[in-house]
Amino acid sequence: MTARSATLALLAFFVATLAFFWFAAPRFATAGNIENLMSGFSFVAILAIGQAFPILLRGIDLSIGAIVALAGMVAFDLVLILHWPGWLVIPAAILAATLAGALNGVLIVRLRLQPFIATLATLAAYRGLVYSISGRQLVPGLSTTPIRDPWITGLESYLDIAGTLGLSDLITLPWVPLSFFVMLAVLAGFQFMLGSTRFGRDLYTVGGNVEAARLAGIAVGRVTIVAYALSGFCAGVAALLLVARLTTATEALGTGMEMSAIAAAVIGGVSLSGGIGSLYGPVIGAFLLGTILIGLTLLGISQFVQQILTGGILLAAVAYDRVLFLRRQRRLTANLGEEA
Amino acid sequence: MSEIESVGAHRRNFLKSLALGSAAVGAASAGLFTDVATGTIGVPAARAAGNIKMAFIQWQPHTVSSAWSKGIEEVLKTQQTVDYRLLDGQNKVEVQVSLMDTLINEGAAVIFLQPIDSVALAPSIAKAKRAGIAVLTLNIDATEPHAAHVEMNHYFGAMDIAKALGDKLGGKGEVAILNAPPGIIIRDQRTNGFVDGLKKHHPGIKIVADQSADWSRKKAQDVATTLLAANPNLGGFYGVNDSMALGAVDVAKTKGLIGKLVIFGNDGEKDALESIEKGELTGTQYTDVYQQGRFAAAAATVLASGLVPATAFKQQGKLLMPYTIATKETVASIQPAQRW
Amino acid sequence: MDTPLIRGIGLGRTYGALTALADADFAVMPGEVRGLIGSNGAGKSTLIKILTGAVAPTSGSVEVKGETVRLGDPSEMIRRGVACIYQHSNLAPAMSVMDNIFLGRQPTGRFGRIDRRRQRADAQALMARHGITLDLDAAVGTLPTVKQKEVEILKALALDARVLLMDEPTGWLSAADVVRLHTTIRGLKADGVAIVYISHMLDEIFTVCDTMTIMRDGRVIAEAKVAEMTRPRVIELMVGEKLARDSAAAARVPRRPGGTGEVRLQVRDLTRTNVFRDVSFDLHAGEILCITGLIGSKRTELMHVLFGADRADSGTIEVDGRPVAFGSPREAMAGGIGFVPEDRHRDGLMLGLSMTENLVMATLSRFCRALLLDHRAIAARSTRSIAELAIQPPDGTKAVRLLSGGNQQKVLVGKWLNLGPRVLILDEPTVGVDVGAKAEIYAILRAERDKGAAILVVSSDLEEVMTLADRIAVMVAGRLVAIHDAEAVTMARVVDEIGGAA
Amino acid sequence: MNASIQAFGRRLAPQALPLAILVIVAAFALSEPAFLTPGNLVGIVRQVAITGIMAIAMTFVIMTGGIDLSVGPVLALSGVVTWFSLDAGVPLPLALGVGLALGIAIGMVNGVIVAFAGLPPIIVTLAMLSVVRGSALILGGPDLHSIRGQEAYSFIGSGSVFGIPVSVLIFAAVAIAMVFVQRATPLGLRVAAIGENERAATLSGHRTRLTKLSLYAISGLGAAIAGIVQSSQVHTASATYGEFGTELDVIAAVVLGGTSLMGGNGSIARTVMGVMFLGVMNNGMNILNVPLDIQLIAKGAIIVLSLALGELKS
Repeated sequence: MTARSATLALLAFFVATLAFFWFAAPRFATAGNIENLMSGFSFVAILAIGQAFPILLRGIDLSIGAIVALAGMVAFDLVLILHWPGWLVIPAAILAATLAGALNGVLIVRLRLQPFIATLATLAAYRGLVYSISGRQLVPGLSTTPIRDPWITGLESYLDIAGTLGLSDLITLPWVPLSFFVMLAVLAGFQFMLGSTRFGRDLYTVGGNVEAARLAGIAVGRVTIVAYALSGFCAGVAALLLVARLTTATEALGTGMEMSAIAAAVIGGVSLSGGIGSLYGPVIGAFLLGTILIGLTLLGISQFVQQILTGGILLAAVAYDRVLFLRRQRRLTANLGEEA
Repeated sequence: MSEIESVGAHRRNFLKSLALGSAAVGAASAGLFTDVATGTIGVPAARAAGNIKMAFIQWQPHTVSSAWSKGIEEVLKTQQTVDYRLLDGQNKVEVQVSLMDTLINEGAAVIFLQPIDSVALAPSIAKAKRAGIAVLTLNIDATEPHAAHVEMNHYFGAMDIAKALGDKLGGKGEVAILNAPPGIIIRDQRTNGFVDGLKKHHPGIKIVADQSADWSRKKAQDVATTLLAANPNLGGFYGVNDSMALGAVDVAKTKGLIGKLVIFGNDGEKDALESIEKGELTGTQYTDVYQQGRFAAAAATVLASGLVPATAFKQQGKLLMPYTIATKETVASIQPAQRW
Repeated sequence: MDTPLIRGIGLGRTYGALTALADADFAVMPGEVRGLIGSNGAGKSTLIKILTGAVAPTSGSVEVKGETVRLGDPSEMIRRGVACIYQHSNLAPAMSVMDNIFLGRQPTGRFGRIDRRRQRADAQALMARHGITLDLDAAVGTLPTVKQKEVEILKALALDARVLLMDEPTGWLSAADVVRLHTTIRGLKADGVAIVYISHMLDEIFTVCDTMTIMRDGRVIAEAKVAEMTRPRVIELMVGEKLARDSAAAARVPRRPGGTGEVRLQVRDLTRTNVFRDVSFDLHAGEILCITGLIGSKRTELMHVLFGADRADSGTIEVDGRPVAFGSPREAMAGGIGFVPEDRHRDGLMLGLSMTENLVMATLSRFCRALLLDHRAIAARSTRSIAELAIQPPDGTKAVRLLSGGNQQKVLVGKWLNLGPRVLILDEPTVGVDVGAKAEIYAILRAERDKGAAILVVSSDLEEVMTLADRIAVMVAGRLVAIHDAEAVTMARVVDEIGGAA
Repeated sequence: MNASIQAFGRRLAPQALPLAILVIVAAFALSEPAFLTPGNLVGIVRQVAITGIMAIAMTFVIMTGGIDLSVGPVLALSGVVTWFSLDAGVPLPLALGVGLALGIAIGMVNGVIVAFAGLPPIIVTLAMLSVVRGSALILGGPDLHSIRGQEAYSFIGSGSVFGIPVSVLIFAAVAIAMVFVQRATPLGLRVAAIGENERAATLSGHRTRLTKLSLYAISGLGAAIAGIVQSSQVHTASATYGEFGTELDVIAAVVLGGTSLMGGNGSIARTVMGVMFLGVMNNGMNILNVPLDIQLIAKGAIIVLSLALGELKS
């Protein structure tokens, strides 16, 4: 199983990176830093999980940044203008994001648009929608009003593991942010779906060989729409975590996040040629990027240099993917020989 | 209602900040810092071991933040014991929040922050305060009380610009705003200030267009050209930053409308001042950003001494930078060393 | 009489101007194994695709167990128990064998969770029943092609299909595997499954089928019980009386084995590890050498090496007596080799470009003057080619996509003739080409031969081989087993050699 | 009946883009007479010149199924490098040469990785976007570098000849040159061949990888030209120019011009139309003072609609 060994290789690389900064970067090996890593990149990991679905189908979703802003602004408006209770706002914002994602899927399936261009168009349109529903513009006073709804702010809370276990006198453990648990739940749920349900298998089939999927009676269009809806759903979840962290939403929220998510997914071994990859990879990819960014900052390396290194890592990841592919090809020819 | 309150609060804070600021500046000139700053009173043990760390989290790479940083560095350079660096928020709130986390973990003594949003960075500021870190905000205030706020007020500045612009136009005519997309609070404050300013001082002036030019001089050229075609009677432009105003100047130059069009910018960067001297740009809101940085740094050194614990700030001291509306008449008073 | 399990009535399908299938009636009874035969382009695959729902017909209807079904919907046909093993792989390469066997219909338990244990048990039972052994956890993409074919077979069998369509199922299988497959078929037949068996191997048809349907030019020509047919009669029906006459006439065309006697291409002990071994032959100026064999006998791979698209591991190639080692098609072309690939849509033509552009695609540098294209020279060349090859319509600006298969093929051949190669290689030059165009392409090739060209043709179409070749080489599993003078060998002998029976 | 409508539609489909441009031009002209003034029309071309140059240069890349996301930072970097050269007293032609050569060099790096290592262009150029931006910022810092006393350089962006802005002339020159390359040189045919069928092109003896490499170099060159024009137009050079989103505008223009992102047939002339289409949209909405939110929604909807109509024909 090459996909699994690739994930393990990535994990090993992640651990090595972690180990490097652990010893090289001052104050990297602290509970507080690990806490920062978890709270600062859990939402990126969730976005990367979401992005994995379109990429598994050889597609891409450029609109997730705008969907993050859209879901964030929906939550903002519902709480601060309409005074909805948080328990109602959370599903409503996620629903809005899911619908936005589903619309991407519909454009791709029904109008047969290429995913890149369809989501490029909705990237503009959803951002426009954010501006037009922005509570900050409608009621200027709200731009300095934080969201105080306990349901929402509760999303930004931390679990003191050491304290809970009564070990706080002996050992300092990082407090684990709720967002990290949410990310784990999203990962577990979707990985179960992808790895263990019929829908997951169908998704891999459509990504691996559309024609085979069609001939096997799989509703390719429906699978595609659901995949983009899931991408939207993840953007919605990420948006709520961000809103909780920021206690507000801004119109520019999420700008450029699609690129981070795509990078994390690709580094995580989700192949752009479709049908290959698991959700563990994107999560590791997101935290790998996070580790590197935080580690380099702690090492005092300029952020301009960090940008160059991030690009280099992305290149290395696709190059590695390519090497794996070539090795598979070679093994295949070798196999053919044995049979002949 | 709330506006009046905030103005009231403003006044009180102003007095407090004057005291704080002059103390800092006075101390700086007396060369007292080294002694105070190296003292360990109130400084957490972790910090005392090495140099004191200070960092500035900017909004995005920009002339203003660059000049601040230079001003800050100028003062801090005189202290052998301070490590200072500039971090880039990449125009993303979540990046700023993550950088805040990293700096808190790193045990910085002072964080200079140019928040993208007043609310979004508030939780981070609260967290920094809990960690005993003094946060100084630059230009954009935060809703969470913190150590100090040094600003050139955008809202009142834009009101003054509106007044000056209206005066030049003789209280009547049509103007257009070269705006930026929503998402950073400066944009809202300046726009609102300008609109309210016209209402208050020159109700006869009509805003015929408010179009986004993305903070960019190039886009501003395009938009200004278009707006002039649509509104031949247009008397003036307000550019929400100097770059956009200079874009309008470029257009006025090619169309031979210099002297006829009243064009105001905002920020006061050196290119804008030069343009005013040449009689092209009508005016801009100028403040000595270097000085602003120096004040901030001076205040920071006091705060870092630990004499005033960061948690003590129920309400931040505000240091209002004096600003001028620089026009042809006043621009000469701005010395070369004050230009950035 | 029983109702047929599956029945097509008046089925037709056109692609633009091309009629792939016209007014075809077709029925299979329970427990019947029906052979479907016809030369390439006879409409068999189109018929099969309609029956599986992969393609919607432009006319006609399909009934399963007497009920009319919705057309063009694969899931509808699967639900009704119609399964197919396609000629081309329809598997998801990155997924496991087990998942591929149950593609789209994995057994599920609670929360929609796939019941892995049941799936594994089912797969193992299936393998045991049909005597196939596979590693269920291996990713299909890592398996050799033969094993992939077995996965396809299991995938179809796993459907518990009442109707099983097999499009050339043995193309990749060894003789032993074929026997095993036939045993499986007999077992299914005993269970009352209706089977449609497409094959070029008349041997197989006569071995395993009860009845046969013969197609030609998109029409059903004849239906008969296998017991009542003879091979010569089948061949005559397949190729049509006219072509039978033509080929008889062709048979009278003087063959020129050995051509002018001048050796153009000399191949000695050419080996590509794990692909083909110790291939040696000579190709002379002024002759057509046909290499025939089963699909998968590595003929195409051999041609790729000759054309520099792949490398040989050992052995020598000489052109005009000079040893060559081509690193790329570009070098091979410079060395005087032209290559008309097998799949003209995938490897040969730029369908969206014009006929003229395609015709000069291999010789662009000749039409450059001072770094610019000489459009006048190009147009002149194109006009001449179109006239020489009688391409219809004779309009060079037309996109190749809009031409019929035969004319597309002529454009492709013309593109390579424009190179004026010392050696012209053609891989399956008449696949998907109608009878008329076929004859024209043969005439073109013969004319080139007579002008002294050395022509190497790879073909699975025995009629073609017997009609066209001056000499015939037979390739079996990566080895060249025999070379004959065309006049001195019978079709039966060649068929035997192809099957590896010799 | 139905068939005749279909036939009509098919005949009309290739003209859909020019027709759509005519329709929106008419709509804007009717609602705002100022739209049709010569000044405004020239203004539109001047506004799209920078995006247009990049779109034209990227069309070939997209025709081969590739993409170049790195154009934004290349634009910034070439401006900064040219500025530094001028600032160091290098004569103008040489300074321009340095800027352009840098664009070509970055394009070639993209091209080598994509064509010879076979890595996916979208990720390769995304990585390069990050690398080049970082490099530009290291080199130029966050500051705006004013260009002073360089009349000849300023002329590139702000001058005009016979009343036509030089930037418009450069745009036209690039367009004409590339239309010429596409129609009259073997490269045009080679690009079309790769786009239609890369395997077949290789099997026809084309050096497809070398061709692809050169296309990325052209795209880099286009971005560098755009960078020089822009920095000259705004009298400043900055490492922050060509901000995120620039590349997406460029790609949208190419795709609106009918070039599929999957590769295949495409035309420089149609890319120019795609550029004009977006330019007219932006200009018209500015002129009518349409708020930004509606502008963005309309832009998204129009991209979807026009491409869906294009899809309908096939």
